[in-house]
Amino acid sequence: MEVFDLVPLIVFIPIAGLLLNAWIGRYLSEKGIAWIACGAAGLSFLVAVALGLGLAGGSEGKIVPIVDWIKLPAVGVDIPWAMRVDTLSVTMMLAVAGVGTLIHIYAVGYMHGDARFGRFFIYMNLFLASMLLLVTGNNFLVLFVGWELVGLCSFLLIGFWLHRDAPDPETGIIGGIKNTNAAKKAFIVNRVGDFGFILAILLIWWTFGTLDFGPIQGAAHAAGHEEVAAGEVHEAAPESAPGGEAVAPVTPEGVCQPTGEGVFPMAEAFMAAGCNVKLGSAEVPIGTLIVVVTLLMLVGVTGKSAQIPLFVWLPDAMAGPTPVSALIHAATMVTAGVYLVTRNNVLYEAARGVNILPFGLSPPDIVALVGAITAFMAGTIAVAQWDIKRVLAYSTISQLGFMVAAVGLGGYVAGMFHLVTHAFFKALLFLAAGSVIHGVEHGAHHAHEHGTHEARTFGYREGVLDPQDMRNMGGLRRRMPVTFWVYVIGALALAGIFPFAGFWSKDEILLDAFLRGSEYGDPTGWLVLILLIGAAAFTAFYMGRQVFMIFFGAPRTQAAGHASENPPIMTYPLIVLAALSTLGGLLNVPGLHPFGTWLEQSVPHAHTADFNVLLALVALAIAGVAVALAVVIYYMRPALTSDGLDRLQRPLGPLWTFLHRKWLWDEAYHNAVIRPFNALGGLLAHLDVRYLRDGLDQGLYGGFNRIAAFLGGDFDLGIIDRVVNGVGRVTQQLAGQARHLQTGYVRNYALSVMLGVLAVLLILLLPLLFGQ
Amino acid sequence: MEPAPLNISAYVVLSAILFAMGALGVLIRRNAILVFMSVELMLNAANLALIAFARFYNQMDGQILVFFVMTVAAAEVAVGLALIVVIFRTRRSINIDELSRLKD
Amino acid sequence: MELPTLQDLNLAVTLPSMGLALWACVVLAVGLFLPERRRHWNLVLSLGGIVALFLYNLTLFDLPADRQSAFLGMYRADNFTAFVNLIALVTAFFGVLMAYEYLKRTHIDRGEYYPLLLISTSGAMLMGASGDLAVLFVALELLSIPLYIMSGLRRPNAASEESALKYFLLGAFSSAFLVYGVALVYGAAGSTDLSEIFHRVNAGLILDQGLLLAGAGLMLVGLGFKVAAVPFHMWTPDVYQGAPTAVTGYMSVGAKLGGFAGLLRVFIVALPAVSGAGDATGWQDTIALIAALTMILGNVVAIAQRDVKRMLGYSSIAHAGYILMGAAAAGSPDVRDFAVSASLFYLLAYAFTNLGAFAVTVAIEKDDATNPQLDDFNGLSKTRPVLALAMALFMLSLTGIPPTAGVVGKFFLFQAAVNAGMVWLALIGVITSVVSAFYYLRIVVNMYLREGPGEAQAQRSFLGVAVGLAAVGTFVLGVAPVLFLDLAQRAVLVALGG
Amino acid sequence: MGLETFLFIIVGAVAVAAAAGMLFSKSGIHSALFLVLNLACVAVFYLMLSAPFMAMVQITVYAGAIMVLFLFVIMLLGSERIDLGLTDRRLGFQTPAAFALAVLFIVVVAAAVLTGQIPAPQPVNDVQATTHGGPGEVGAVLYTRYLLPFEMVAVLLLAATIGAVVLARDVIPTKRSQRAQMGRIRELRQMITTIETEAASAPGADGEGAEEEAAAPAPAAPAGE
Repeated sequence: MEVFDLVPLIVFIPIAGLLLNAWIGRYLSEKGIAWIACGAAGLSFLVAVALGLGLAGGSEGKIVPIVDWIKLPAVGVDIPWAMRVDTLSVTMMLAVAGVGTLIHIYAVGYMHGDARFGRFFIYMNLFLASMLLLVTGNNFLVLFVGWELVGLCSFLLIGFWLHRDAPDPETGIIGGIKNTNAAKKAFIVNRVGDFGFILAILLIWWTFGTLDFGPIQGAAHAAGHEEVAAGEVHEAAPESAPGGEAVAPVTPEGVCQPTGEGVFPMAEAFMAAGCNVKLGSAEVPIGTLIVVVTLLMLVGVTGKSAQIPLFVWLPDAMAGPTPVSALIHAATMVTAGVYLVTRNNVLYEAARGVNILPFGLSPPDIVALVGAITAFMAGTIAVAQWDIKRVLAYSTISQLGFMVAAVGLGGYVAGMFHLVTHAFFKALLFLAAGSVIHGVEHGAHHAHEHGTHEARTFGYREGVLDPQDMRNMGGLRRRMPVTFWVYVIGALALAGIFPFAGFWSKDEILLDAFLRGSEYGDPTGWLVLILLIGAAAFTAFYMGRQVFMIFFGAPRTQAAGHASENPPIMTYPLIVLAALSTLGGLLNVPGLHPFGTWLEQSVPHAHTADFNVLLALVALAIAGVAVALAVVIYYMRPALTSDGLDRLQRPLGPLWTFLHRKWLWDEAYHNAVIRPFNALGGLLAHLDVRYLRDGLDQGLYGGFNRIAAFLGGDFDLGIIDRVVNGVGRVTQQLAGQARHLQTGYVRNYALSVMLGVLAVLLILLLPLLFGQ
Repeated sequence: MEPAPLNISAYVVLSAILFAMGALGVLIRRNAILVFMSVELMLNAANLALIAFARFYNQMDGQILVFFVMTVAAAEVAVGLALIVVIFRTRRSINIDELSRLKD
Repeated sequence: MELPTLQDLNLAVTLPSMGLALWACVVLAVGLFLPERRRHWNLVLSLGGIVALFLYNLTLFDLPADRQSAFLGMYRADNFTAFVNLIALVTAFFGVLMAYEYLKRTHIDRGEYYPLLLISTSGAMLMGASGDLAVLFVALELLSIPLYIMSGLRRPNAASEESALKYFLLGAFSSAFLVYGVALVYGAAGSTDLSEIFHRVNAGLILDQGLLLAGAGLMLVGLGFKVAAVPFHMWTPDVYQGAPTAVTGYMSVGAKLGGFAGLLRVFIVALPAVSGAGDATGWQDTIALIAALTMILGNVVAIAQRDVKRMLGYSSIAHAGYILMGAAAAGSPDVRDFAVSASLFYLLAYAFTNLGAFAVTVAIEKDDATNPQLDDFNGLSKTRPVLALAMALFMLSLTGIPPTAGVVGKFFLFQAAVNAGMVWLALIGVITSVVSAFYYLRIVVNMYLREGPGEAQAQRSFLGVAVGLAAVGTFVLGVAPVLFLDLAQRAVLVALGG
Repeated sequence: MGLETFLFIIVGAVAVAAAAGMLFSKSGIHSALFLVLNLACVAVFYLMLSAPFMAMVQITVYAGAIMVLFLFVIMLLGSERIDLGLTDRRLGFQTPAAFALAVLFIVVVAAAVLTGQIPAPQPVNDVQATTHGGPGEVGAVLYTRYLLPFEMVAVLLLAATIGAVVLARDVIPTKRSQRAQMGRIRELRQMITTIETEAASAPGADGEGAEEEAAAPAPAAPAGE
């Protein structure tokens, strides 16, 4: 038995953990539950380590079949559930299970005393299992199952604190964004993305007749290919050429013909042959089809990895408990999109050569641009936020943009490298932020017990204390030293300061952009490079701002003044993550590039560029300047002006508002979606529909009036919330109108049947009667 | 019998007319019993078509089908009239337009 | 005159459906003499019969060709029949299990309920097995008439009575169209035997193409009414709302199953030649259009519902649309096998899921004759976590989210549509199933993210068993569909020579 | 014009007129009688189409038994004056639409039938004329080839009988529902006694009257709405 046969355990152990907790959890103490959950996470990490060691020995991996999932030999459907062990999936497993384990441990402390402690860990284990299912799947459908399941867990965990919608009556603490709304929004926005992904899967199935990725590629790829070709699988195929060739991928008419090897090898073969794909009665060139597939996949990526234009759910998702933000919405789930593109590198590279889109863009270029623009935009927005977790959320979006841009540029190694280091330092930052919030809440309770009502009135907003608002903090350096230090390390890593992990990975991405521009002469490369350098500068600046605002200066509230350090179970994982964030750069240290070599086994288009000292120095210098600016603005003087404004708020004026209001995305949605609808509603409302009164009653009139009244309301707060809810509401209104047809009268129903009868008869008979 | 029997189409068209009249009755009458009677008219029209085709093919199959349709109609009548009686007891009316509590 | 011998009749293979009808008589006879405190024997006898026939039915897959016909070709005992029987018996099992305590609770504990349900089930099974239009028609009535009665059982509840009369009048109206359609098809083809029709149509021996198409269209109306396809769907929400919940649950699957079994039987076995796949017009485009309308209307209007039973009514309309998509795809000769097995598999998945959802609804329903509303689910995850979890599973399955039965079934149906070249239809399917997330999710949100009393009626063991079994079924079909796919793919309809 | 054609036109006209009479007469009784006339006309067609046995069945079973049942129910309910009561405005377009659809239906089906050029049927020979469609032949086919639907129809009639009994029978209170009812009555009594004791000045006769009223509807409506 090979070590790779252990791979099913990596999914089944967390499932066993959650079943155990679901079953006997209610009889156990918090400690018992915690042991089971963390034990399960830790064990699956050990399995991942074992797999990693097996691969490090030079083997190229294995596909481990689990069960015949969907099999219909008669019609040629065979979708097994098999797990794929190669360097790419093992990288993801190590990151997911490793970071996941640390966050589990941290959560034991963070969730201490929560009424639904057990439930929380059941969800967490479920998430771990689903995410591991996603990364181990050897075909698109299994991947999709995992993809949906992680979305579901995310939904459950965002809404976990549903009772936090209202301020705590005693201390006036509020829980931030409305949890249930945030959960719904995340779910619905993700469905939009999934929709693209489903279509991509259907198209793939249709073209290739299979959903399997194909044999493990890498060093042994060519040999394996021949083996399949000479094997008994395709003996019976009539098109077999005499020369021992495999089934020709193309029929004499130039139509692509699936050979049953797996999607990626077939895609390469088809592209090489330049054949056409039969879609119903039409024939489409394979290149066009791959472009469409990759673009549809990009829709899925923008949903899951929070890119423009579907990023809007992620900031609100911060309503969930902080360990969830760390695990799901920073370190693992949101990187699934990056993984998806990397996994499909063959398709994306194939699409790169097809020039059918305007401006000579190819799908990977679009991926890169989406990523780069997202990175830049989110970086600027983060500068003008008050909520500690919101800053980190936008920072996450920005960093995901870096990764997406990297994979779009073909820098798969750089993207994955940044994915791993980002998992370390972003998990660290979130957990440390959670530690800060916990400390401030604790301080608020403390102040409430000892001082009269001061804690209530001392919050930034009258009467309520938002423990996540950075304006309520300050001076925490002394009260929470461990948290302070790890936060600083995380911030340095994120800002890309030498020698922390972020420096190395970000530098590789910039290098890829640079090379794309200079060597391939691709203008996209230059554009991306400029955007990313800008984003990196903003990153350094807002992290500096955040650190100074939270930890330096004088405490701005009683709560901050009474904050205290958290127990070791929360701080130890932080220390481990801090260590990883410091040393993570060694993974792909220039000169050796161990990570690049490792990934090349499973990612055919992986490559690692050589370290460019000049570029690194430029990037470092820019980051340094940004940090220095932050020092000048937020450290030399108190971080807030005397009337509680940000130091930049007055000088920047409208620009600040622009940034604070997220580049007016809300307003854009308002103008692009809601306003036209509104106008249409008004127009229709003014039409005289009296002649319909008997039939549709006040249907149209009242309905559109109601829509108009709803849409004409106040849009100042949470407009995107309303867009999401609004689209739902509009559908609801439509539904409300449609049901006016349901009058309850038998005769009406019979009339509908009769109408149907005639419609059916006419459709069937008209061509016959008039056709001749 | 006559040397040149009537073309079968005539019977079928007549049955279509009767059928449509039955359907019309279902759509315009408000008395549940009459609605039901109109359904009987529709079945009856279908039977006429069946018998006509059975004559055309000189077969028994069509006639047997008529037999089944009649039996089924009898079963429907038993249930339908029982339902109507029950409704009448509760509501003192069999106007189907008053039976519109169930709607959105 | 030769009399048929027992061997010709081949009674043994008809046992699942005809035996069930006979067993209904036994249950009825016994039930007449049961004192009130022995009423549970109704349940025991019915379940016993269902389980025994279910096991027997498993032996009826892959019969040798000479045993696949019974009653002189009137009854077809192929794998399609066996698979339909399988689904029908599952449905009846849940229908009985779900009803027992509900009937007691609502004081309509009539012994007659059980035989009526069994007879109705046998009707559904016979629709799938029919080899002749006469059998199809009688089986349709056998399925429907007990349902009319069952809907009106809750006397003197005005809603129940109204739903029964509405269902009855419209049902009779639409079956008149079916009869007229049968007459026209008979007139065109000169036979009511399905394979005979097939042969005559293929050989060009029909009287008139127009008659045949008109007949096919009218039969489509009659069957479309049974499966609640737009625009023949309007009875559905009203009847679902008014009928006793246990009956609604049974009806939502039983009637649909019968309708689809009959639809596939007629259109695939007898009339594949006029499907119009390719360029001619035929029933394929018509069914595809109906499927599209059905999916859109069902899913959109369901959003506006507050009454759970009404919502599930519209949801059932929507699901009829999905299955119709399979039926439409089956019009293309080269995807016929795949489409038929996809439709059957979806029906099975839908049976487990929807019956489960209704079982939970029965558990939620209060004793005061008010219908359960969406808000009655608030906070259910606190008070009844297992029940809430099961309901969440059913809702996910109906939405089509892995790992549940629904997603596998939908995948096949979309695939079938795409293979048949109807990409637009598959697109509508995908979009509407995204839309459906709105209303299914609302129940999950209410259960998990809203505070509320969320009471279920006291612990009711039989209902619990039903919910549990349905949940297991939904889950198993989702994660290990292989077990049933094998059966479904063998249940392919072939027009047998005869 | 042959005899058959002549008969067809005459009887057909009567049949259509009878159907129209059924549709538009104000009295339920008249409608039912018109329908009987229509059925009889169709029975004549059956005879012309050499289906004598079915013609007899049509008269005895359909026109005889089933329509009598209809008449009986109409009279039982005293609803021979029909179509009274309110009609919603929203049903205003129903009638014109129904007429249009009915006409369209006739046109479409007639077009389908008439474009097909159905040949005239073979004339029946003398042997067929005496046996075809007779009871013997019907029975022979019914009990051999059509045995299965025949059995099914038997079950169907059983189900319909059960249904008629279940639906039309007065609701017989079960012990359980009786108990619930008794509980409710007891509560009412309790209330009444409390009211009585509280309103000491009032005479007891009122209370007794209320008690009787409360108990009276008990057996008829146990479940309530």
